[in-house]
Amino acid sequence: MGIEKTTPSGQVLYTPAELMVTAAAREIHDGDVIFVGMRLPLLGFQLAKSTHAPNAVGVYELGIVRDTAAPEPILTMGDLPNLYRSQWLADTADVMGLLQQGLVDMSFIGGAQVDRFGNLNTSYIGPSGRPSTRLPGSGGACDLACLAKRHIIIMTHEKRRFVPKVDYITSPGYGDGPNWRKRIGLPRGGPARVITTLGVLRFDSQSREMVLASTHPGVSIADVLDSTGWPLLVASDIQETPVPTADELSTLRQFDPDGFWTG
Amino acid sequence: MGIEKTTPSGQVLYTPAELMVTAAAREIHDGDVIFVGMRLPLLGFQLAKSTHAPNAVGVYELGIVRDTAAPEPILTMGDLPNLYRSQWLADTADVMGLLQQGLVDMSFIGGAQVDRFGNLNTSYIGPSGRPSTRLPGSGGACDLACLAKRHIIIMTHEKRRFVPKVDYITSPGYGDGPNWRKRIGLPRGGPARVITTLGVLRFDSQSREMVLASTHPGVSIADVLDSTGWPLLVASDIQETPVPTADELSTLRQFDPDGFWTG
Amino acid sequence: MPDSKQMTLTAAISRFVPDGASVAMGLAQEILIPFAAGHEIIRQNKKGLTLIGPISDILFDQIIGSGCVQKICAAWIGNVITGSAYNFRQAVENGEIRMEDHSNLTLATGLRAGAMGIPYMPTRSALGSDLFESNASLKRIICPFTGDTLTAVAAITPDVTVVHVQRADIFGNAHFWGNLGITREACLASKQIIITAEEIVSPEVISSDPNRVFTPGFRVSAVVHAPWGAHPSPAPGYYNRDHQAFVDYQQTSKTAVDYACWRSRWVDAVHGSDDYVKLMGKDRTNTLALTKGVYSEPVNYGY
Amino acid sequence: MPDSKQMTLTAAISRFVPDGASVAMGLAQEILIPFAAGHEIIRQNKKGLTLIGPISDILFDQIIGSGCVQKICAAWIGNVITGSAYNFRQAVENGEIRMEDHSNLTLATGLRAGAMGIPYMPTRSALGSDLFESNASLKRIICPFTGDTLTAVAAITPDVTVVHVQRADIFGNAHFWGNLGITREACLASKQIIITAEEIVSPEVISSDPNRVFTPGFRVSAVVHAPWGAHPSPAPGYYNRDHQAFVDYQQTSKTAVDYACWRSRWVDAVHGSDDYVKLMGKDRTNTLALTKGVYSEPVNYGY
Repeated sequence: MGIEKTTPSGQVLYTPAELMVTAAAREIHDGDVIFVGMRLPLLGFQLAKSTHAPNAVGVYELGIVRDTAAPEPILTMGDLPNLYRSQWLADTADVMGLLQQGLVDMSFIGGAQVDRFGNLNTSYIGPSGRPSTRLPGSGGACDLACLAKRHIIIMTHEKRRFVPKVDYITSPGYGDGPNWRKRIGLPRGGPARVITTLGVLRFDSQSREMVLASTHPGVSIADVLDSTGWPLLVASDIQETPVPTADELSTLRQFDPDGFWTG
Repeated sequence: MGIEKTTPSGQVLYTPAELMVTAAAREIHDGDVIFVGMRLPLLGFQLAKSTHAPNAVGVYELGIVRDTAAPEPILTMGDLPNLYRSQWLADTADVMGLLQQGLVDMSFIGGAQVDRFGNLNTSYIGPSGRPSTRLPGSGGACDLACLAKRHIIIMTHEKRRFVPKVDYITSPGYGDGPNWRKRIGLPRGGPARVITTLGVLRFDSQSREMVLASTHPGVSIADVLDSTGWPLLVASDIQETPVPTADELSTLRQFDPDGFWTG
Repeated sequence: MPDSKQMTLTAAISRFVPDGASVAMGLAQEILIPFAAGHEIIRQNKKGLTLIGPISDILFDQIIGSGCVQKICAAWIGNVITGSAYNFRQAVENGEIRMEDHSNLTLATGLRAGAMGIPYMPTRSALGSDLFESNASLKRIICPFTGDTLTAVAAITPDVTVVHVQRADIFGNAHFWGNLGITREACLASKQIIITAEEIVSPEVISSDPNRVFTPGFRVSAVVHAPWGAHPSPAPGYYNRDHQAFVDYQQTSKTAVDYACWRSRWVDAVHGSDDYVKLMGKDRTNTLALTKGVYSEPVNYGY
Repeated sequence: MPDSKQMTLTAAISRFVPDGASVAMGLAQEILIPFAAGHEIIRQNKKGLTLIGPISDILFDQIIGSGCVQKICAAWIGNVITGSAYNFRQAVENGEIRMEDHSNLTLATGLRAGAMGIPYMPTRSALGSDLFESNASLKRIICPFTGDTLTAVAAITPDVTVVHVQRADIFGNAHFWGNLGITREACLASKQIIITAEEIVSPEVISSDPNRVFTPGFRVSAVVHAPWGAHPSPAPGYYNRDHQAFVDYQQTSKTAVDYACWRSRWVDAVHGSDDYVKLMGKDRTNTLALTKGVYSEPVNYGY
């Protein structure tokens, strides 16, 4: 099982991470206000800004708003090129205020465990009082999952990560299904997509359950089902994930020339 | 009735306002953090900084902290010399945070009406729904009266202003007497002095009622009682208010050379 | 490249300050009060406005005098160096405008709640005061952790905030220096933002110092070039406070006739900043000019 | 003239970070992390500390690894470009440290409440999450105005906040530029403040730009000259992020032996910034130097 990423002669066309970043970037619409998270989303925003979404605005939790791509490759959002000629350098509470008000169209978050309703765990495997594994924690992910108009989850697709029920909800998805977010007081939002190493999933508008929408080239539906810890729903119109264009790839590689994130 | 302010030959020694500002300045201890209000307090802080309290720190509600006197006379706290080389230019909420935390040793406020427990009205004469007179309102006065460790009231002493019960409490004093501040939830503070055109009053530590502590030169106790709308308590050790020294007067006049506030 | 947001003051007020709007102004208290924008509101004869601001230092009195206002949400309304403001007093005493009485801290708290996107924020101020009597957006609550009594202040979210600043680019990016008051909170809490500026500068000037930007440019609706647009209040870096104008206003606003005369001269006869500067006269502008300067030490934002 | 607050890093940590203190650090998230101060905490073998910060980017892991910590109040603890941090993981998994799990917004909200002097502040975040399970300073409440369910976050008031900045004077006045994170809130909320600075400058440099001051100098307890004091995190205006150092740390902190080796070389063997710079080596400092500069456009604070 694997993503087809080489030509018959063995030349690399794109890496799995490049496919994922490209899929994420395409979710950004021109003019969107995007809350940009750590790691792959940094690249997704740079890519979208430089291709189809030149008027997107990037908001970073450490207190940065940018309306241009950073002038040099960055590995973290605090790298100095990401501060250079930014639109605004401010308090975390200020940019979180934009988010909490409902001014952020979309955000990206990663996760260690996800369940069928898109609830994410990046805190504890096992009970929080005496966990078998302690993960780094929320960072801004809980806030983004609670308060953005929609959010996109980016994850490695493995059975131990795609579980029927997460051990700890760090970042709420749709909870236990329909109306849960409203019932517990969340003002808006919810996960819109899960972009994984195997495919792209969306959420059923009624049941709020995860649905496989596309598989990456070379990945079968059975591969995905085998890597998911519950009987995964499959869309009747399931497609193949569109591959990155040459233009997208060359742009992306300018932002990660050493392949730190996408190698 | 009046304050003795001329020599037998008619030369002005000091004005009533100069006596009041000097009395106010002397309440500032070296090293105090003072929340400086509009008008006379502006001068009181400048005077104290330049005489006995060189390490006092001034906090201004519009978002200024100064540890030096302004280099030129100022009429309002937003005059540009008051911003020049200040210690901090910030948000109102930031400096109000210092106040609310309990880091402000003293503040000064003015008033149109005061009652025997030091409650101040600067909002409405008559019912607030249909007042006979609308006054400017609280500004920061309510906050200073609620949240400074102690505050000092500066007022014209007239019977219509010193009333048994104020029509509207803009800035709480001791309410209806002992324990009232604690009962309604105020974390600290209360009025320490009332500096008027006729004398200086303090508050009894038990009953919290206003007590005449000193009369200005040339003012009799009877003058003060006649100008107060309730039977005013008089301290057994009542004194004469100390007059400004020549040094205080010459310093003060540098800060108000045209006598705008003190003429 | 985004579209320019620069427009005339007339267009900005016409488009973003509809009748009935809630308008936050004068947020840095005594500095950079947007008088030019306020006068345009008067000229356009807006109706039913709610004015929001900490202390208005005669601007609110001027707008009230022209019958544009139905409600005031403020801590202090008057003339800082002279005291009461007559149009305001009369309008309240005659029951023509409604009051929502704040202190500076309760107003800052309400706008900060709006800026943070939460429906209220607590404060320890106002307890024991009668502000609760003339302001329904204050309620007594109990702290869920300490059991302390607190004042809850409902979030304030203005329809539009008008800010006068020193310099802006045509895309809505701007620098503000001096005491901030509640400028940042009001802009963040507001649906629309109008910036009037002493100077319009290139985007590179603003982006050379993103820490001096007070609100993100993408949320700004209009940028207006308005030199002397804060007069008679002071503009750090540009001109001092014109104390005499505040003293004069007190004298020329005591009656309806006095006010009409003031308005006719200083508002109705003015069409644009050239008119206004001519009306001020060279002597006055020279007197207000800065004579002692200190420039900020530069900082490097390189990589 | 007030007294100088300048002292050695050893004196500042010894005097203002007692055993058992709650210490806020790394508040601007990925920039200006006070590594030099953190390493001095390790050298002084402090015990029972509570560390407060949004994301700690290996600093907390280093201090935990030396057994100084009993509790963590944070949103994310790890190595931003590599993931998990081993000392932290093991300490939690072994029950050696207690957690108070925040999100970035709940932490910012708690510190902002502390800065404002109120016992809590509400947020719309965290509802539906299990943060409530591992953080007793979060409670569900109902808005007294709207009836909405909200999260109340108890105020956080650190015993001491440690901030690394670009430049400070000896009296505690300092300039900070770059993204602020929750630096301002933590300083305002804190009982003591320790500033470590790339440069000690004359008071006139700082007072030339009071808007760039992030907390009032009168509340600062200690000022320390600590060039390269944020390395390997970036210092705007001074040096870039040393990515390799973060990657290397991940490799050299996987086991207790690895960590001891790292600590011996980078902490115990270092006495002062001269040692540290020598240890870094010329090649590394040259690589991190800024090559492209942009200086802030000056502003005039005259009158």
